[in-house]
Amino acid sequence: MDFELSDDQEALQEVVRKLCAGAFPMATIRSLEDRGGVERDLWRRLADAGVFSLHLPESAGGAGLGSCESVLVFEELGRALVPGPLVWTHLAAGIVDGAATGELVVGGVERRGPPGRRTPLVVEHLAALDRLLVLDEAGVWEVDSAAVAGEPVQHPLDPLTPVHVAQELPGGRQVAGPDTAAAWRLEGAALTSALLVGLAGAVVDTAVSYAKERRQFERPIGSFQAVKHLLADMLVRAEVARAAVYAAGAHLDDPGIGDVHRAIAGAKLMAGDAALANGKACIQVHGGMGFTWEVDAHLYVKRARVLDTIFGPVDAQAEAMAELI
Amino acid sequence: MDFELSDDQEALQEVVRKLCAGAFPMATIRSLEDRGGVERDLWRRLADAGVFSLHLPESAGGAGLGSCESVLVFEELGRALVPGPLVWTHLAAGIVDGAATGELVVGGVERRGPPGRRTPLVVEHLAALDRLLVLDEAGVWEVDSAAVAGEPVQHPLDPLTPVHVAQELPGGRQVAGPDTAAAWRLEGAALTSALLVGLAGAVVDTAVSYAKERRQFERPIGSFQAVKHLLADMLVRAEVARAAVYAAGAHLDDPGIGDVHRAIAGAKLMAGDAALANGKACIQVHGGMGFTWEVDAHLYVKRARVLDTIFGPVDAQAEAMAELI
Amino acid sequence: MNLRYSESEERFRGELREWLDRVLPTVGPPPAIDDWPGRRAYDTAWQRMLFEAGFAGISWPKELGGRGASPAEQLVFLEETERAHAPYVGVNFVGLLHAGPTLIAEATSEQRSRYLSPILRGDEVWCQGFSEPGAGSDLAALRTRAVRDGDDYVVSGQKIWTSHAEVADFCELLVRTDPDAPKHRGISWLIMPMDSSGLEVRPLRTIYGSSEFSEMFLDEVRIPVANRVGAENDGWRVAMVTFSFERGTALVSELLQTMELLESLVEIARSTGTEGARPWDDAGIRRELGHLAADLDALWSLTKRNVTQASRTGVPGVGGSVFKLHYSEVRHRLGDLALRILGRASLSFDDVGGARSGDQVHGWVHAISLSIAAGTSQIQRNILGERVLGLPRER
Amino acid sequence: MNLRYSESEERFRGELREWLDRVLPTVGPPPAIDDWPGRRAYDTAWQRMLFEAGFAGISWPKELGGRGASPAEQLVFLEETERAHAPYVGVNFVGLLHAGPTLIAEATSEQRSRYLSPILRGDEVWCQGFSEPGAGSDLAALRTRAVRDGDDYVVSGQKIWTSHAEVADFCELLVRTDPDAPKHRGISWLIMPMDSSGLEVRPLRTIYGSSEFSEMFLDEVRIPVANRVGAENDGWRVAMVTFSFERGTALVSELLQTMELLESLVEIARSTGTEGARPWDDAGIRRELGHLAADLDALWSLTKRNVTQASRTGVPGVGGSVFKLHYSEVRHRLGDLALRILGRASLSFDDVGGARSGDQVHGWVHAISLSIAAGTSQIQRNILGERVLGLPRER
Repeated sequence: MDFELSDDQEALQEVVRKLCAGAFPMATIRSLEDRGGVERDLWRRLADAGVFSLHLPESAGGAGLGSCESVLVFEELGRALVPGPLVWTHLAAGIVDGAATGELVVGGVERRGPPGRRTPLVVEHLAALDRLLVLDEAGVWEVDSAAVAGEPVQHPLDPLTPVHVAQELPGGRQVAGPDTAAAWRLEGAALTSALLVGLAGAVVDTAVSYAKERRQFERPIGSFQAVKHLLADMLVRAEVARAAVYAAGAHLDDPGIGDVHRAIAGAKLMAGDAALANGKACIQVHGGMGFTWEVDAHLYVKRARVLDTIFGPVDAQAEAMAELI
Repeated sequence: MDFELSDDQEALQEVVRKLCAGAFPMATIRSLEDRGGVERDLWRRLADAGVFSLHLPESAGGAGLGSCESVLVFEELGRALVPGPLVWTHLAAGIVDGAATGELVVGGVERRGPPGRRTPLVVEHLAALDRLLVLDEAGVWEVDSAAVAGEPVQHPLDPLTPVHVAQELPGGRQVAGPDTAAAWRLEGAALTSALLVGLAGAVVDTAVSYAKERRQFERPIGSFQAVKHLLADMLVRAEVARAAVYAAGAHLDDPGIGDVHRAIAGAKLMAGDAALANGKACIQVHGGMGFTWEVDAHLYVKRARVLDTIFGPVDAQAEAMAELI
Repeated sequence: MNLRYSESEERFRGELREWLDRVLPTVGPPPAIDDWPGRRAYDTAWQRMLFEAGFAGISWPKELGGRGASPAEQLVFLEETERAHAPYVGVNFVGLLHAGPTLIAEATSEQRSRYLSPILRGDEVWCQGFSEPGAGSDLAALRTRAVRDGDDYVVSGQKIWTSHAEVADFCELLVRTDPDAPKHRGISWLIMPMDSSGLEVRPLRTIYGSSEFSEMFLDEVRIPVANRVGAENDGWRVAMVTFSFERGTALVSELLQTMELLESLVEIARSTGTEGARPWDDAGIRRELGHLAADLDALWSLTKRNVTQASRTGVPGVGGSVFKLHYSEVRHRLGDLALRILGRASLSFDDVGGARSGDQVHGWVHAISLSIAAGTSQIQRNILGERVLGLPRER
Repeated sequence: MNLRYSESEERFRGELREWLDRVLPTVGPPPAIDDWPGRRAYDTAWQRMLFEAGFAGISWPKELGGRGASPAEQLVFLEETERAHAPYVGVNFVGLLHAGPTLIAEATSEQRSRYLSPILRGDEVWCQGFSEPGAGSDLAALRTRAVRDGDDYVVSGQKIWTSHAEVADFCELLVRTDPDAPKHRGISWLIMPMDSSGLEVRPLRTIYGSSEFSEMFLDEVRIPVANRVGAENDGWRVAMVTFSFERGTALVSELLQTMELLESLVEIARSTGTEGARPWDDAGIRRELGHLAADLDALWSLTKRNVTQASRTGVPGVGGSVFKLHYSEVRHRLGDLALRILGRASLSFDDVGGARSGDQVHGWVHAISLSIAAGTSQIQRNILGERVLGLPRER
């Protein structure tokens, strides 16, 4: 039992952190607001760094890594606020040609309930997609994203996550069965929880820096207990959630150590809670400045809301946990 | 519209406050711990002051007052931590001879569910009672309290509220029908919410006094934001809940001003929340001393828990509110 | 302790309701949220209608053109206009509810007769220039400098969070006139014409993505000394008149809207999802909705207590901080619950799938501003702790 | 990043499990909670059994009679003893987990050879004399005075929150040896025999209604200078060795009990109430239970991270404060939920109606102590804010 990063894992984390710092500095992220969040050159840089092919065997051009590693990678992507259908393209690698290499941008959506009784589907990044995957009880379906009759939303919650609303989807080609769908739900939830915990940690850093610099009443605001304790609570949420998310990765790699469903439901729940609460707290620490578009604080909490709705929100995961006690 | 105490109401409040200070100083309350919480002489002093006959017409020896007034009186009783089946005896006045005058100590219990499917009943103060009233869907029943086969609980949660557990109750005499039962549920909830809001306010005072006196790190602990803000939140809870409780009294007196069911459900909910949260916060402010039996802080939160279970706990009231939106 | 409105209060209600029933059908739909000239025209036209019917400045004294209504009647006014979905105070907010009351309390009779009537008539619009980028919670640390030069002050600095600046005629401006005095003692309160040269207004985009507020950049703006309200360096006290009001009852009409927002959310919870799996079928969700209703009802009762206390004492009490703290917290809970109920529909500020989801998403963002604007929740807790509970100040 | 125990760790588990299976049937039921001599006898007998089987002091170095187990093996030990419902460390807590480790780190070899072995064998019981009525969160403000007189210190003062004092042989005592030095610099760490004259122990009743703790009144108690551990006036540093441990892993075995408490609550939620109206039929209650399970699982994972970090660096990290803050909050939520589920059965510390409700009510009270004892949640947040996040101290 050694539940910390190995040297290799630390090196991987460092590589991804550098990739994000180089390809996705905050100025670049902000510039993507007006470009739909996804930019093909940058997407290919992610692919070239191996972000989408982490799990593929080396013989298929991948890195042959496990979920502990993919969780670490996605944590860094979340921390850097990298937008786009990262999780879906990663899941698609090995099933949809061109996903792993970044030639295609592959998005996805979960479909619930019986045909005819479904509520409208909200599809992210539709305009930027080459393929849309649909996950339902029966399996995974590949849909021509250009054929989707979706209404673009004029004002998406997250400026980096444009969405369309589609009443129905065109029939697609089945690319995987229910077992894969079930496995994707687990892995999708684990990777999304990693993005969320990355966000939750990023805002601790952001808020702490601000609290050290910003002065009010002739003191840095971080010296006030009210602010200090807000920040301490943020740290606690991020650290506790990170432990849960890393454990989810470890369970995916080695199901013998415990109940993988429980580990992942717990991770998604804890990471969602942490990212949502920390995102709000980060704005609160920034005071009025946090309410301006120009300051980045709002982007984190908005992304956290988006990610919470993917692969099971907090409420659904809590219900799932209850059944597993 | 004039939603503050009238001169008469202020005078009444003052009278009850003095009664409590005289008959129920904290030393007396503490001395009742080993005497089952109810002491007949003190009970009669409450009756003599008119506490149980507030609503009775003056011709029947009562004060002919409304619910605005009884809410004020019960708030003071709650603030002073006066133990015993105050609400039940007050409800019983006019129906059970001797209740209004304090000759009898009348308790009560709510019975839910169909016969044979009922869970054990927890009865408060059984040993001190002369009569036990049972409230159910069909009405109000009077039971000879001496005939109740109840097991005394060795360690009650609230040392001032001894309880017995009874599997079933002896058949009783019906003393009122379903309409009275329904009215009692409303008035019982309103008066209990008044006791709760009294508690919620009392612990603000207690905690604030302590925070001004107690020094740590060469400063009164109340000068630390962490403590100060805890106390401010306590004040907010008490003030908001008080407004709801007074409104419940006003609605009972004048149903024309709005939905009395909603006003009372809201009051019981807000007062329960405030008393429970403030009770815990009061102990937290006292630190280790708050965890000692000797310091009074624990008595408030324990009483709050007892009162929350009477006439609909917070959860049930929230459900009731939802149906009334 | 009486929640029943008096006969005269009910008479006022009847009169107002009748008028609203008559005129509202003649009022068109509001302009788009970013159509500032349109909004000015719409809001001031409504103000003119109120004025002509005798409902303008209902809390203002009669001798200054107001209605001199009691606080209870002001509540009735808010209840009725909200119930009838009348236009909001909109761009007239600062004039009617901030600057106007300050002028009434502190201005010279010349100043009053120049400025008050145009506010009531909807002829002139005001904005507020208090906050600065470096002076948020610590407002008294403001650094916009005013240097006396003959009959003018020459003012340079930067202001933020100015609402309606694009369409305002005047600005209530706080400036530092004595940089050497302790920070609360060197401030003055000025009336700045918005067409002054040296003044630049830039829209400030908020996290909604829209520009409800502006920044103002002042570069040697000349403001006549005659435009000062109150004594030189006494502006902090003058401003506090407005402030206790802001913390007092400014959120009341919002509270009524929040009750509607909750009802709308209940409707969404009842009508979305599939049968047996609607959010409303979930006891936990129902309880959270019920809990929020209880909180809002309690805040409405608290408002009536605050109003009664204000009537009796003549000044708004500390109830304002109590209200604001709890109201902010309730709005956070409501916003979070709404987004959980909406699920994927929460990814859009626009309505999705026929449900009125957009209001809920906007409401979620609004909650974030509530615990910050007009004194953060942290500042409000300090106020309650120190001024009400008498706890010692920090060293 | 590996949650699988190594072969040697699993071998240790197997060995321990086999031994527990063999000996536990021979261990009788624990004595009543207020039977102190009985509890001492029971707990020390169990300690003796552990010692003879080679499981005593599993974290202590081998050369001092311990097992020298790795932190991971310590976790395995806690997992297995908890799973098997073995007796708790009980009255041996201070000796094994506080005083012992301090002596190992700071004592002279004479002191070690005198005191360590009897702790491991269950021959001698220790208690802790740190807190004072006036020195709670601000422990360094302690005022119990020790005045040097020849080869003795003469000690007078008052201590509080001493557990097991009635049955202890020695006390790890913090005293002030230099009243003129800054408060952290004038403290010394002494070994006080509990049969010293001038020492009076009085039971301290807690809000459970029972007396888990005592107060100690010291009136010119003579303690040999030879009983001092570490240098004179260096006792604060000596005590901190113990403290970081207390915040580090002392709550771990509790966490495992809390998981059982949650399972027991789920059982109550499933079995009480009437069909279709059981607490478990309520989606909101189910979610709250599920949420708590996620929190506890996460804390267990956090523990493994903390343990790994401690193994790698040799000292417990800040994970202890993170753990304690979140664990306290979770226990508050669990306690409140439990009492809501119990309803009227929550009015009793004893079981009601056949359900194991008493544990839940005790758990609710226990939560109240968790956010206070061993550093209030407020103090923990200061520690995290200043030592981990590097925020400036208050002035």
